[in-house]
Amino acid sequence: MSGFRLTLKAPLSARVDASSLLPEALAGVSAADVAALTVPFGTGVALVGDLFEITAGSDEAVVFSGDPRLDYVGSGLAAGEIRVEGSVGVAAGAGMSGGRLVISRDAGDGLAAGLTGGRIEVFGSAGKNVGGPRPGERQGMRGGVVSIAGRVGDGLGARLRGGLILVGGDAGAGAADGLLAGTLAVAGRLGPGAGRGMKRGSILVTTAPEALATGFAEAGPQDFVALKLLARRVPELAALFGGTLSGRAVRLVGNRLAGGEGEILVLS
Amino acid sequence: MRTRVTGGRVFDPANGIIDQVRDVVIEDGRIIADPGPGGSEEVVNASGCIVLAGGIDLHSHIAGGKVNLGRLLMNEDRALFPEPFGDFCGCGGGRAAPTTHATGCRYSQMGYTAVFEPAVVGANARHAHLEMADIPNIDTGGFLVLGNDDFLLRLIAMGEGQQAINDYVAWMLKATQSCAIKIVNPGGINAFKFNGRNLDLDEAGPFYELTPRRILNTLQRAVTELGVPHPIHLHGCNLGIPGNVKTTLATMGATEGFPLHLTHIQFHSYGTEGDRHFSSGAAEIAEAVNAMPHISVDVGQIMFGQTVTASADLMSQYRNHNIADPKKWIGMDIEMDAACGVVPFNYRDTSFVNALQWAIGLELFLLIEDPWRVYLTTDHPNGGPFTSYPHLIRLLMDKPFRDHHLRQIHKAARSHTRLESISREYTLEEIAVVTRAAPARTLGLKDRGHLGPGARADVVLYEDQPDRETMFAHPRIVMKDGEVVVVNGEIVALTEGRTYAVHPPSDPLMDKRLERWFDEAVGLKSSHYQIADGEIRGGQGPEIVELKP
Amino acid sequence: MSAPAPLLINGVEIRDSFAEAFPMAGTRLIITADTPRWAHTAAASLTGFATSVIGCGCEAAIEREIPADETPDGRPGYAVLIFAMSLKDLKKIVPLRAGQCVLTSPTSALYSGLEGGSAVPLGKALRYFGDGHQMSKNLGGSRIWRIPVMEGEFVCDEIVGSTTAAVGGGNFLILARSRPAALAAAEAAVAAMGQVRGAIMPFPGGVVRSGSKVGSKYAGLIASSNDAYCPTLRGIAKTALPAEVESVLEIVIDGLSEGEVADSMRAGITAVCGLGAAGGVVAVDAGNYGGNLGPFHFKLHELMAQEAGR
Amino acid sequence: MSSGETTEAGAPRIVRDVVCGFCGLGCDDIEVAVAGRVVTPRKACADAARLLARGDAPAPSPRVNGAPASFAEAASAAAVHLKAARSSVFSGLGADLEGHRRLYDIAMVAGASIDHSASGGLFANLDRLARRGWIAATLAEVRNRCDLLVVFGDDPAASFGRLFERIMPVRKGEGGDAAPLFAPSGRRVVMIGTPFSDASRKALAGHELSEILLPPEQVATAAALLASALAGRDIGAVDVLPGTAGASLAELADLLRAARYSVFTWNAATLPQADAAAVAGSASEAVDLLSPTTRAAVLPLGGRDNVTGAHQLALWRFGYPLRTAIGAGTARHAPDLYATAAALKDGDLLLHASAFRPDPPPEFSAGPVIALAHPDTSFAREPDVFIPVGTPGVDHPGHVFRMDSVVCLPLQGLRSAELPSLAEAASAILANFGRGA
Repeated sequence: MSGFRLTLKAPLSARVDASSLLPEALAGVSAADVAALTVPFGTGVALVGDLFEITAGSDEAVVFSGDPRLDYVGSGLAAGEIRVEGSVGVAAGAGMSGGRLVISRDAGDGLAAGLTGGRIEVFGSAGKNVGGPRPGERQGMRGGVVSIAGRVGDGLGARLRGGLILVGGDAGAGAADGLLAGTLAVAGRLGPGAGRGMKRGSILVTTAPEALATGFAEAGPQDFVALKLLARRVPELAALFGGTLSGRAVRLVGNRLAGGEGEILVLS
Repeated sequence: MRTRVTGGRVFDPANGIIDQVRDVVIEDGRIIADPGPGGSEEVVNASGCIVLAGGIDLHSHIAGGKVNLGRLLMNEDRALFPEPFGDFCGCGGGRAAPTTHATGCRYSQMGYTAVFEPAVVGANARHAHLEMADIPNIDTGGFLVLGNDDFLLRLIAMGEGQQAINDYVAWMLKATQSCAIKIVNPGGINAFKFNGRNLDLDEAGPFYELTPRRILNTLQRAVTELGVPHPIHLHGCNLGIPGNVKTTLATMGATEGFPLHLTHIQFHSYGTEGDRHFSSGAAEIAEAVNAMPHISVDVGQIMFGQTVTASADLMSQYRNHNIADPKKWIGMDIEMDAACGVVPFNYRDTSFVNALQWAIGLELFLLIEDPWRVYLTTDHPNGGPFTSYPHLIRLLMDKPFRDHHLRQIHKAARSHTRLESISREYTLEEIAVVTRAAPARTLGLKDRGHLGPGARADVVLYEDQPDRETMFAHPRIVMKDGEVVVVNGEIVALTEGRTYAVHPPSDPLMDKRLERWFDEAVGLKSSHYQIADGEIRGGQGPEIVELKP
Repeated sequence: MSAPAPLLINGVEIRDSFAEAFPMAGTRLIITADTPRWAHTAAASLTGFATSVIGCGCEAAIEREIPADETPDGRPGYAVLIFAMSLKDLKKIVPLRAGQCVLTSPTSALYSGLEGGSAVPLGKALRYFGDGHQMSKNLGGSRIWRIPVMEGEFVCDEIVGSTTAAVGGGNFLILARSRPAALAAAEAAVAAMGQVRGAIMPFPGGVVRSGSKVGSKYAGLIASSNDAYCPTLRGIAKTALPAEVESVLEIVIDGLSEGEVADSMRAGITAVCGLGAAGGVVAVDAGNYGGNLGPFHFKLHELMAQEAGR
Repeated sequence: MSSGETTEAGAPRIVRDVVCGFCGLGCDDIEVAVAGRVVTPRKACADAARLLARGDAPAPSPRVNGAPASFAEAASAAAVHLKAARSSVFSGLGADLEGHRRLYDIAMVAGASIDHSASGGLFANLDRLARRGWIAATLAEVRNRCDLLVVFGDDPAASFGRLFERIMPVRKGEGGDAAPLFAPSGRRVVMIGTPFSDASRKALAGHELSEILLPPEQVATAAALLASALAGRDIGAVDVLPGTAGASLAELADLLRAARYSVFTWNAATLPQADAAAVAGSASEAVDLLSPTTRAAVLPLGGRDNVTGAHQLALWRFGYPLRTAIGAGTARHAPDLYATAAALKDGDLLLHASAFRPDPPPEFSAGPVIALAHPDTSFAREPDVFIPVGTPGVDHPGHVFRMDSVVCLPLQGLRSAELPSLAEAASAILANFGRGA
């Protein structure tokens, strides 16, 4: 087994950029080699071995004990698996193109920003801007699947261009800002101001959103064959919504202020 | 302290020294006549090396507002090319739009010691100078963009005499601490502000009804009469438009005997032949350049890959913004002076147009016979980042290498270029001319671009290797003003450069006139527009380039 | 060297002949609808007028009915196979038929039934009917299109896979004592062959009476009546029919691969033989062109060797 | 204007053409009277007058832990704290470019994240500018060309007192150099949001003014509708605004198509925070939609306390905007982490730089506070190190960027520099790292 387990020696006193600690980068090196690597720590650097206890893993994965200041975990991941036992900081899985990232508790802001592929599973909650663009980028997440068991903060799926984000709990304000394509599925409540500038794509919810961004129109209820299809083809969606993904939904279309034809499907 | 660089093969074409093994002796930052042995000397062993003067790039967008806009748009490029900072550098990185420190370091790592920002917009000149002051290891200077400024166009349109024009040009050169005049799309940028979308050489522009030809000739006369060493540095009409070869040839013939420098001429050498209505006009252009000794050019070679284009020519950039890659761009109309447009581009060898542009640039390099009138540029970053120069040098020096690359490009483009039939390979002497001696001469920098006594001791030792790309990418030693700043391609010291300017005199009446113009039209005090000597290089002041009598 | 022993199964002579078949490009589509009836209607419409590439541009038929719990959207459905002479033809004919026959049919949806191979456009071509209001979803590994229609939405996969290993023109001839006997044998064969996946019988009800030979005395006609097997032409044309044969029917088979055609032929001939001489079947023969035209030769003796040995 | 010229308590010296670096508009015709330490504004907008005025009080001394200390002691104490910190937060950044350069130098050797107190509006605008871009115009272009100005949000004169006077002068007399040179003297100004203030009506007398009055939270919707109308969509079908606003926007779209050079302006800092980026987006979209047939540009307002300079310098030094952490060989741009409020949650040191105005540092208790700040700053908690610094353009010369990010202006010193400049203070700290300034 070539994986490693990196166990924090103490809670982090400053932010750590863990983007270099990817399974591919650590393949074939010894625990001592890993310990001798440096990572950005605050505005300085620290030896990985000073922050973490490093032991051999039980499989090929890189396993971290989490910390809310452990940033960029799995950022740039292209293959392999990273598991975090605990929470992570910002930008987990940012720019990931493949592989799998599992976080047993919470993720900070910018989870899955610019994701192009792969899977991210968060068993707790996530912060702001899940699946959004990285700074300066035109578009947000473009592919892959992100599932968050708990709630997410504001700005979910801003400029989303593709892929699927599943949220078990509530979503904060301003979801789907400028959403271009792709799918958001929220089992809890959708916060106010969702869908500003939304062009295309779908938001699946089970309860009617309280205050959408101005510019949506209701197209009425419909029996959607596509939902029946997705319920069978996309097991994650079926698991999230269960029986409510029967095909029946009320369709809201928008954002018409942006000439958009995205949809919010309120499942019933 | 005296330093003797000994045992190297010296190429100093400005002084007629070609491939001679001889010593270069340095004292107090300058090269001195060899006093012979004796005294305390530090000896630098140059055996196995080619010894050249420091490289000079006379057209590279390295500082100012549009470069900063480029940086803003190119965060991904910045992240891809990080520049760890240690004891030598500041920090930063990027390739298409590198930070100031990265700019200085990357240039000096290739053996360059002077780089000129060719598009300083008057209103943004102070910013450009602040950036230039922050670029280590290279000397700099700016070319002031005129020819679209409302004050000038008013003067010409109102029929003011040449003297008034000369006074204005002199005033502006000094006010902006620039060392030459650049014209970008004469009258065209201004026309775009009036919603004009095209302006050909003999077409009257909107509002002022002036033709680009008239603007060009007026400013040519001004710089000649003022004695500014570098002739008008012209980015002509119709940049990038298929068929512009006609305009370019007409422009060369329109100079009324005044010298003219045509910049990034590759972008102005396009025909309309073939089923794609895009063809190489390089042969016609080269023939014309060969026949007209008053014309000089720099090529603006394109290199494949990601870059960002930054130009004052908003008319052209607006035309091109739809092919931006990544799809974002910034335009600006600037302060009655000019404009700018910043458009990211990704040149692909799989694109017919890009591939042919690449071939056209090389054709120009190889068909123009006199190396003293052609300067090596990619119009950084417009044709490609300056870090690609060693590759470009090898393309020029190594025919099999060139042919190898020619075979990789778009098939149809290959059949539209005569590149394969051109056997010329640049010699080391010619490289020394196009990257050193010739640009120094046209800029009037008498103590640069050569290794004779009195020259600035910018000396570069390149290990002679068959792979010219490796050779020119990693000099063994680079000395800036006698100080070693690069060893084996790595930065070992940071020095402060200097900034060149020309200060031609102007009639004090022009001060009064411009005070009123700035007060009333611009809404800014002329005194605050003008840049004091003390503002240059953190108080160091400009290095004044001598005027030609 | 002695002549090979005649092969007889249940009194039916299996002639030492072979069916000569051609490579085709083929694919499988799955059509669902709110009810089995409407799923069938769309499938029947899609596969209508698709007996022979000679005149229809393709050959198609329903492959089987699919129970609701096995279809992509959980509604009742049908699988159809469709074959053309080239991939290019297939890519043209599939969206054309899907657009005219499935997009238009109430409650229908259209899905890919075959993965791999060159992609044949479904939604990729049909989406434009949505006039800009169409939506796509790329989930679960494939892209679907939703095209707004008056009744709701037409859902279909973006593409379907294809195979160029498909085989068309597998066949056998039933030589019978009477027309009713020939028809009964053909029906029995079609029923048995319907159980074989990956193969269809594109002619009406799976049966063709107008078996053909290559060419004609009329210029421009590429096929014409198979005079050697026409009972009424005995005496004026060279005949392949013994005196006791009064009627002949043919079954033509297209399959996604050579093996599926063979399986189908075997199932059909076995069923025919099951009726036996007692059922009025005299012999089973096959159509070929001498073996020079099609690369696939389904030799009846080889096909039936196992059956005969039982 | 060297400080040596100042007369001691004699007749006040009148200084004309003073450049103002406070709001970002960069007015350079301010007039003040200077007598000794006393600076009395004579011609300035209310904000500038307040921020330029100086009494006769002597400069306070630096303090370390609340006790007076020498400049060198304070600088050295600051360096000790900086060396010990692992997550320094540089906030405020109200400084001239010289000050910014030295602060960034410290960040490079000591490590720090950088953000400016007025960067909120800047980042709302970058949401459009860095991701998609726009076509902008500088003040003089607007002044001379704009024939139709559309203002989103509040009357900008509240933050930029002389904006309209600067960009929309009415031509006095014919000919000459008087602006506007290329636009009719009666130009059209449309306010979408709150009504024009009386002062603005006065400044804009001679122009055609109109208002589409809406509560602040509907301005972004109106901007989106306007862009929608310019895109050729029937905005009547999306009737989301009260009263006749929708119809007025449709009419405005027609006027914009007919205009020769329209300009869209907004102050991202005063729009509702959630909407500012959307307004910037819609305004830029409007320009994109008009540009194929006519000319148009945006003029984003902002630039308080040289935030534009801090941003420009960060770009050319580090290749990233503000809200970037520098140190250990990398620069990491992460707005989520390094906006001041967020950065302070992880910070173990706060360096507060505010030379233009006595703004107190943000609340922070997780580590030492170093304040390089205006002498009048009142602190809720006494900083560990306080070095009072002069104000650029009052106590010493310097450089600031104007809001349009093109023009960089030289500030001059008005009175005897008893206070160190922020650059000098930062240099003194830097010297403790073995780095010269």
